[in-house]
Amino acid sequence: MLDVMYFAWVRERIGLPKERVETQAATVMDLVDELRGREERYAAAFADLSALKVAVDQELAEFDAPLKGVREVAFFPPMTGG
Amino acid sequence: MLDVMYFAWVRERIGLPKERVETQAATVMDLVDELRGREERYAAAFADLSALKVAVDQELAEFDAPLKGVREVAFFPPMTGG
Amino acid sequence: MAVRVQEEAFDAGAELNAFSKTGTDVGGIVSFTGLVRDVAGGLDVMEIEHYPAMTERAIAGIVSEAQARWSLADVLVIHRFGKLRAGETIMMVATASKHRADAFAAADFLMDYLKSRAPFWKKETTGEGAAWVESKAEDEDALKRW
Amino acid sequence: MAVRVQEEAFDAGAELNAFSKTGTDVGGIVSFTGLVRDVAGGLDVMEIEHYPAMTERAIAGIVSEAQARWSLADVLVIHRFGKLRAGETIMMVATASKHRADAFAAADFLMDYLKSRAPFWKKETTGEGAAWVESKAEDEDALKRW
Repeated sequence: MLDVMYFAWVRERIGLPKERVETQAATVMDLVDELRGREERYAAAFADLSALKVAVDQELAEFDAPLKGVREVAFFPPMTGG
Repeated sequence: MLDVMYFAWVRERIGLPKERVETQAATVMDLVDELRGREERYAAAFADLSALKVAVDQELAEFDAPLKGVREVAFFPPMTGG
Repeated sequence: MAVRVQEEAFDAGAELNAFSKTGTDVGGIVSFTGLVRDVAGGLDVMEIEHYPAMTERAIAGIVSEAQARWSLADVLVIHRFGKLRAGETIMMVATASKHRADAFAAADFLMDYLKSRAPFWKKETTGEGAAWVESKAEDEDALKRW
Repeated sequence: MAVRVQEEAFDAGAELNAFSKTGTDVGGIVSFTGLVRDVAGGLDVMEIEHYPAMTERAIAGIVSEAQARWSLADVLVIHRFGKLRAGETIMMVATASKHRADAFAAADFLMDYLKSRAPFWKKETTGEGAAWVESKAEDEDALKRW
């Protein structure tokens, strides 16, 4: 079980900020592929991964990061702080 | 007639902040040579010109700057503002 | 070192004055204050979303990196989230150092990293609708300076 | 643009806040505050001498140069003279710009030039006597960055 979080337009496109996902995905990319297969709104949100960033357990990570032992994955567009 | 001004340790070494000088000096360097010839305290203040800066009419200048038409010359060590 | 992530407005001048009482071996303090700019058409509101579980930790990591690179007596970061209007203060960074070069470099570095590596997202609403502020290639490029 | 050369203390935070109300096209404000550092043996007093007829003009020239190089909405320079104690604020520079890079570069530039080209001289008095602060080769070298 993973907590999956969405921020900014990813959250808006998918329509929720957070969900619990039952998955055996080995990497972030595997998780993305599972989510894409669910519904059109997920496919739309994950259409262009170059426009997205991912954090694994609250640390920025790459899409090939492993999910073993991970509790929280977050997807969002590039940050615009400052 | 020139107003000659001294700041920081140049002022302290010469013993006054400002004086009117009657001179025909053509350049700042000529003026320095005249002042050096006056008294030991001037010679001491102008002993090492690499430790001094000069302003002509309130603008930083070089020691070979001409004095024609000039009203005020100031001598001082490198600035330490900020 | 202090990091504050908050919804409430803050008084940048009062923060600067408090931060400046940081010890007698400090020769210079650099501050950066980020303000909400108005946009074409008139900004109704800027809404800043963030990732609470990650934000303070990400900022603290950036501050630690700055402290490792430069000699800093103290660092302050305040960043707001929620709804802001044009002219309001979004955030502030301050660095205190014995020598000005360290304070300047560290503040500049902190801003570059907060811009692209702290989990905040800005959405601007004008009379023409709402749009998420897009990150700029130049902001990502700025990180390569360090 | 404002340049003030004064003997009286000033409130850097209040100045920053007043300066920050500079218009709605300003996205970032950088400030530098210079403080009197304590020295080995304990500083009794720092005395700052300046060249009144030249000072404001020299600073205005430096500010004009910064305005020519970067896109600045506003610039503030305040520099004190007279007697100061450890911890007191000597001077402050603030720059306002649409984008942070201009504000940072201009403030850094202004400090480098004020340090070596504005006619101020500092004298420190401690229990061991009085000495003029010497300019540093690195301060002159810093000008070559620009």
